[in-house]
Amino acid sequence: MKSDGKKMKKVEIVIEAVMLKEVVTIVDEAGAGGYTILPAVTGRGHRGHRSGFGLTNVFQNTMVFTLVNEETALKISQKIKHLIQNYAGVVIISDADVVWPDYQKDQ
Amino acid sequence: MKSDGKKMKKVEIVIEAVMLKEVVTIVDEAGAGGYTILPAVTGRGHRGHRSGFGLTNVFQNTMVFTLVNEETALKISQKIKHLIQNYAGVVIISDADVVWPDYQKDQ
Amino acid sequence: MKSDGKKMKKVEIVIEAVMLKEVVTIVDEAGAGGYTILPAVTGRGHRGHRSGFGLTNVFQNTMVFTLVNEETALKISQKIKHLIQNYAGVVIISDADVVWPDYQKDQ
Amino acid sequence: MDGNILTNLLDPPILFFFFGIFARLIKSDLEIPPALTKFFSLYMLMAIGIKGGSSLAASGISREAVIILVSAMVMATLVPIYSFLILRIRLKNLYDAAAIAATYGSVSAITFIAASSFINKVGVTPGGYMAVALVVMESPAIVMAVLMAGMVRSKQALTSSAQSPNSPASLPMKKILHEAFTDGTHLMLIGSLLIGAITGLEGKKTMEPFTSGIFKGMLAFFLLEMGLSVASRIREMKDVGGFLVGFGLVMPVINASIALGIAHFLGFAMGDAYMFMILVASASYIAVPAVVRHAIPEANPSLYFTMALAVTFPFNIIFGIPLYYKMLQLVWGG
Amino acid sequence: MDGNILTNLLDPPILFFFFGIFARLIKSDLEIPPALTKFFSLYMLMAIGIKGGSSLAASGISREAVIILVSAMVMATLVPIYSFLILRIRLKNLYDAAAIAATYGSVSAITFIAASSFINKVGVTPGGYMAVALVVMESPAIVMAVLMAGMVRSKQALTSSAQSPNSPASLPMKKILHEAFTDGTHLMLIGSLLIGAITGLEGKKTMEPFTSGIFKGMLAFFLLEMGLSVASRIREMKDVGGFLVGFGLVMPVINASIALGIAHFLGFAMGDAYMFMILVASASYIAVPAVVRHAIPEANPSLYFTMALAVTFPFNIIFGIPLYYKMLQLVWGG
Amino acid sequence: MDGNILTNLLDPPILFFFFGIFARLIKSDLEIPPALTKFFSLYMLMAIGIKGGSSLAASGISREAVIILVSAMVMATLVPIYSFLILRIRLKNLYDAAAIAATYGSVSAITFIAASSFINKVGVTPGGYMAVALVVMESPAIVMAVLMAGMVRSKQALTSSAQSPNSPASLPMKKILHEAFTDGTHLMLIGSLLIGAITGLEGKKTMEPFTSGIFKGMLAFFLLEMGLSVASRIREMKDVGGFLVGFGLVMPVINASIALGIAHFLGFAMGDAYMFMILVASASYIAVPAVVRHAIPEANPSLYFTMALAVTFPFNIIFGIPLYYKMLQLVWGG
Ligand SMILES: Nc1ncnc2c1ncn2[C@@H]1O[C@H](COP(=O)(O)O)[C@@H](O)[C@H]1O
Ligand SMILES: Nc1ncnc2c1ncn2[C@@H]1O[C@H](COP(=O)(O)O)[C@@H](O)[C@H]1O
Ligand SMILES: Nc1ncnc2c1ncn2[C@@H]1O[C@H](COP(=O)(O)O)[C@@H](O)[C@H]1O
Ligand code: NA
Ligand code: NA
Ligand code: NA
Repeated sequence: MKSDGKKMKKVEIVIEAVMLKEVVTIVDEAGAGGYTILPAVTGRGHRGHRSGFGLTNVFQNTMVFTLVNEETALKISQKIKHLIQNYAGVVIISDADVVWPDYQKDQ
Repeated sequence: MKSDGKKMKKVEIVIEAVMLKEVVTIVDEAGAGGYTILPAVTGRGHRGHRSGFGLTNVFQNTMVFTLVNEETALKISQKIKHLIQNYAGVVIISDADVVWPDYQKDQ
Repeated sequence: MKSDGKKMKKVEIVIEAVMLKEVVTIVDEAGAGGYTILPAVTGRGHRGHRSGFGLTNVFQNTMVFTLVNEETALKISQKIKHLIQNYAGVVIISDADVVWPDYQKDQ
Repeated sequence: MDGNILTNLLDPPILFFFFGIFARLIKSDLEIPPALTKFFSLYMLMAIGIKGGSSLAASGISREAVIILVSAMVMATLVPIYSFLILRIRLKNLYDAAAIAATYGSVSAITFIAASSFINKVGVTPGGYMAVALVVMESPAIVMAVLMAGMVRSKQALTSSAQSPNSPASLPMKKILHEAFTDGTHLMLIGSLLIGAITGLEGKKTMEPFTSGIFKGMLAFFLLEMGLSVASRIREMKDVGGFLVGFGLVMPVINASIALGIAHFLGFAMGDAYMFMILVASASYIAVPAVVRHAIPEANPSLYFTMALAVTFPFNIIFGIPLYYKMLQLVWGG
Repeated sequence: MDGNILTNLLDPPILFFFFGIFARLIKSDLEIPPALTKFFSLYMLMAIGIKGGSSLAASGISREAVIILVSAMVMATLVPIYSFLILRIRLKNLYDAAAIAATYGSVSAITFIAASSFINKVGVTPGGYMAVALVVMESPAIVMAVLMAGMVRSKQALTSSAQSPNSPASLPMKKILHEAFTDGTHLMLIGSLLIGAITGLEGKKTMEPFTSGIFKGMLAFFLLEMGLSVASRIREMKDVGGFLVGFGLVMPVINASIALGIAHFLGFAMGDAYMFMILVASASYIAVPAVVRHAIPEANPSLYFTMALAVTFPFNIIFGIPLYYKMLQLVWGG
Repeated sequence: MDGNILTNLLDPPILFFFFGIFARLIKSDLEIPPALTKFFSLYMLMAIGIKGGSSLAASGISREAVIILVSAMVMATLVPIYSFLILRIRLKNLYDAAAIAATYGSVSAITFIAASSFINKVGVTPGGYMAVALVVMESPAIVMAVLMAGMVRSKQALTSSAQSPNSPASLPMKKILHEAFTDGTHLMLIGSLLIGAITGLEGKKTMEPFTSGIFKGMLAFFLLEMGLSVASRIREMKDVGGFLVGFGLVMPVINASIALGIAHFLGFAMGDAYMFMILVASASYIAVPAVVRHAIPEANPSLYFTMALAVTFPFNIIFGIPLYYKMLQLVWGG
């Protein structure tokens, strides 16, 4: 594609809401330039139905995605993989052309 | 990519909120291992503006995605295609590397 | 893939909430057949933390995606690129197989 | 106080309705978060239910009440039938006709509230069982509409030589009845009515600062949202078209007149007759569309929802409420 | 009025709890937006806090109150220990045992509210410091459970020859204490108590139309949501299994009995003794699960949350509240 | 009661503000769902509007009121001008100077509420038209700021030899005026004022359990959220820097002093003079940032929003409210 897009990886993480802080820390420490959070998602996986309700956030999911280079994607996905041994979650990695504002590309 | 990601399909479904149950049933019956729901999205398509508001959910959209193998993706998209002849919606299929916790991969 | 999916581009736009109207106008004017809005997302980028809170939407993000052909994707991403010189945001372009209902394909 | 048009309109909640319309028309970004609208509507139903239920407990179900409730169910069955017959004269899509018929056969709780407030100001008190009438009028209209849509569907299957492979599987009636009955708003009203009836006057007193004290304020917020929604729907009005807008304005008056005739013939008390007219004249934009969208997918919700919300509801609030009272006075010779 | 089972049950908010259960069981789509549930729960805590704090300011902290608060903390420490010992008899996953122990050592604010309303109707008034007891009983239970889970973890590390690479890093106790103390709901109660204590009777009066007037209505909505949640959890009941359901039904009675013994031995006033029983008998489904999910990730939240919410809470509301009163009367010879 | 600093601070809602700050500083996860914050803020505006409007209907617009309203508009125009001139001494980004000038020229409804409550306790009653002053002071400040930003923009276009291709198209003034006027919160206040004025004392009475009864409780929740937000913004304080923090602390006092001079010169009544000082001294963190973000995209919202919310608002609540009263007493010789 002839866009000025930069080829990057989009790492999407579904994680239980109580672990959001930890996920953000992992993303930050891996050196990602940013992230976007979709605060309240629900779902089902091998741990059964997780539908966030108002009484507790123990059964609520959150989604985070970050646009990073391949190496960082790998670093993040490995750390999250460790985390989701004990907490509900999944990591999805895909290709993305990212268009940044000018100053961003200069960096 | 040298991640331990498993090559899968991400099937995203935008559907009017009243049909969420039916979509989940289709996904479940196709044998998907799980799904994630983004409860309230709004939008525009050929049926005009659909902005969910509080009085009724008749004009509200929901989004569901499920990570499945190619065959299951095909099965789901065909069933949803049938559904969206009469209800607002669209199906988006893309490639995704999915990182599961260990026990999941053993299955 | 042997689906009846049509090869399209998925253009995802994260933008500060106050500029949602402008983004929708750009998408519409570029000739997109529709779009979907995820109303309230939060995040961090080079402009720092943007966590939407109730007092003001000045620090809230919104996400919009539209399924379009490559040419339209380019048109949209260039206009949004201009917009995000002054407003918080980012554009993500990826490949997508889109399954429409029958009448849509006839068009 | 005499029941002229201003008696009703100069109430803060009603004025917030107009304010909402105005705000949206001038493209203000004013909006009520959907979660709150949900809360306000559940609150309204709780308040009507507890009030109605407790006064029901006080009065018991009289023979009079039974006659009214039966009449209510009969009208909720008849209105969809003759509405459908009228609508099919001009509408090509008969599914739309069936869906619209359902909304007009059913009722609007907010119109009921506004009319109760009006009739109380005028000094007439309807019986507590009118809240029960509100409940029993919802489902029959849906059932009738679904039956009619089913007839349309089988006829079309016969005439079209090649059966369309994409025709929606029609939902079994059992599932539709289940949905109509378990619809959240419908159930909230039934539950609150029962709880009001069980706990009686003491229950009502316990709940009063919540269900009565702050009622007007909550109603003001809800009507503000309704005003915003009505104005949002105004751009759909061109899809609705002249015939249907006309239907949405004339039908309530016809329905109210028929209801008035029945009420007079059966000798209802004046307050009951008024509320009966209101119920028959109002159209549903909350519970019915939610069920009908499922049950009659071939119908366009922009038509039936917009007509009930943006045409008939404002008409009833502004003109219907005082008009039906004038009609009642004429007949009752008040 | 005498404190029989109906005294408690025939209150509109409690009936809305049952209505919520019913609605979910018949698969109604009735639901309360999460944002509102959050509001209702913060509201409840504000109301308890301001009421408790202001009556504390009026009475001061007496020697009696100190004895009760110390007893409360002791029980919040002991209950997790003996609960863990009982649970390990049958549970293979000892982390589950620790997590369940934490919820039963801690308390339920809504059970506290329902019991306060019951005991006031019966004509007995507990002291304002009981709201402080509600506060101080939360953290000790969490600390005990985390200590026990830590012991299980080190033992397993020893026995398993090859250390699992995926074992979660156990959180440092300091971080857990921080989380327990700064948990939003916990803090809201503490903050409101303090504000109630600082502003005293005048503060209470200022806030009264909000914190008392509309209280029953807000409680009704909250209990409606709780009913819906309880019924949603019923399908998890088969995972919970007979032993744990039994634990959830019997343990409250054992806990209440022990609390009764202590209260009698130490000579508590009757109202205080009752609320002490209630606190010890209740289990936490809001604050504790949120902290324990973090601190003991190896435990399955479906077990501990479901037991506290869907077994013990309804048991206490329906049977516990009048039962503990009967027990109290037997001992007090009332 | 004498108007010392504690008169104001020992009110439960104000204490919830401090509690919110504390909760966020110790990193509690306590939070108010955004949908509710939206509700609380619309509620506040409805309550001020109806109260102000109905007392306006009772008193009519006197010659005195007109003088005050004109003074209010003049000050809302002048404050941005001299604020800009002061700010440009040290700020390199003149767009930031313009945006900050707009927030200080405009007003804060919550400061207005807190000050009304204080002045009523002290026994002085301002006129109902002060709520109108609150309305008319919002837009002039925005207009001035946009004009100044436009001047900066044209100057920069001239000086920079190569025009940047990415310079934002400046919005036409008509669009900005539309946005300023139709801003949801602004319009809610205007609408409520009008509805209050139309329905008068009867309307006010109808709405009172909602708009007055539960007012303090709703305010407590809103101030709790404001406390949380203020503390969230404290980490941005280093971006704001010493000069701007100083501006945010000193400017309100200067503005209040000038307002006091004008009020004295024009012979305002004492209560009106006080509220005039408050309006001029307060800065907007809700309506103005929403419009200015659009209209002056080159300015950094972290600066102007943080200063108005996290510096000037707390200063006014803690020190300003009693201080301006002392200043008033000095001049009035009370
Ligand atoms: N196959 C899948 N497709 C989409 N989302 C999934 C899938 N599996 C799991 N999830 C999401 O990840 C969450 C946690 O999964 P689990 O830990 O397997 O229970 C679920 O609640 C879903 O939101
Ligand atoms: N081209 C598109 N891009 C993104 N979302 C779309 C598109 N077309 C439709 N949608 C979404 O699908 C919903 C239903 O579409 P439709 O049935 O075409 O009205 C819309 O309300 C949008 O949320
Ligand atoms: N690397 C990234 N990955 C994901 N989202 C991002 C990234 N960078 C920026 N964003 C999103 O875009 C918004 C605006 O970014 P910015 O203009 O860089 O502050 C942020 O608040 C995030 O929601
Ligand atoms: Na009707
Ligand atoms: Na306990
Ligand atoms: Na000002």
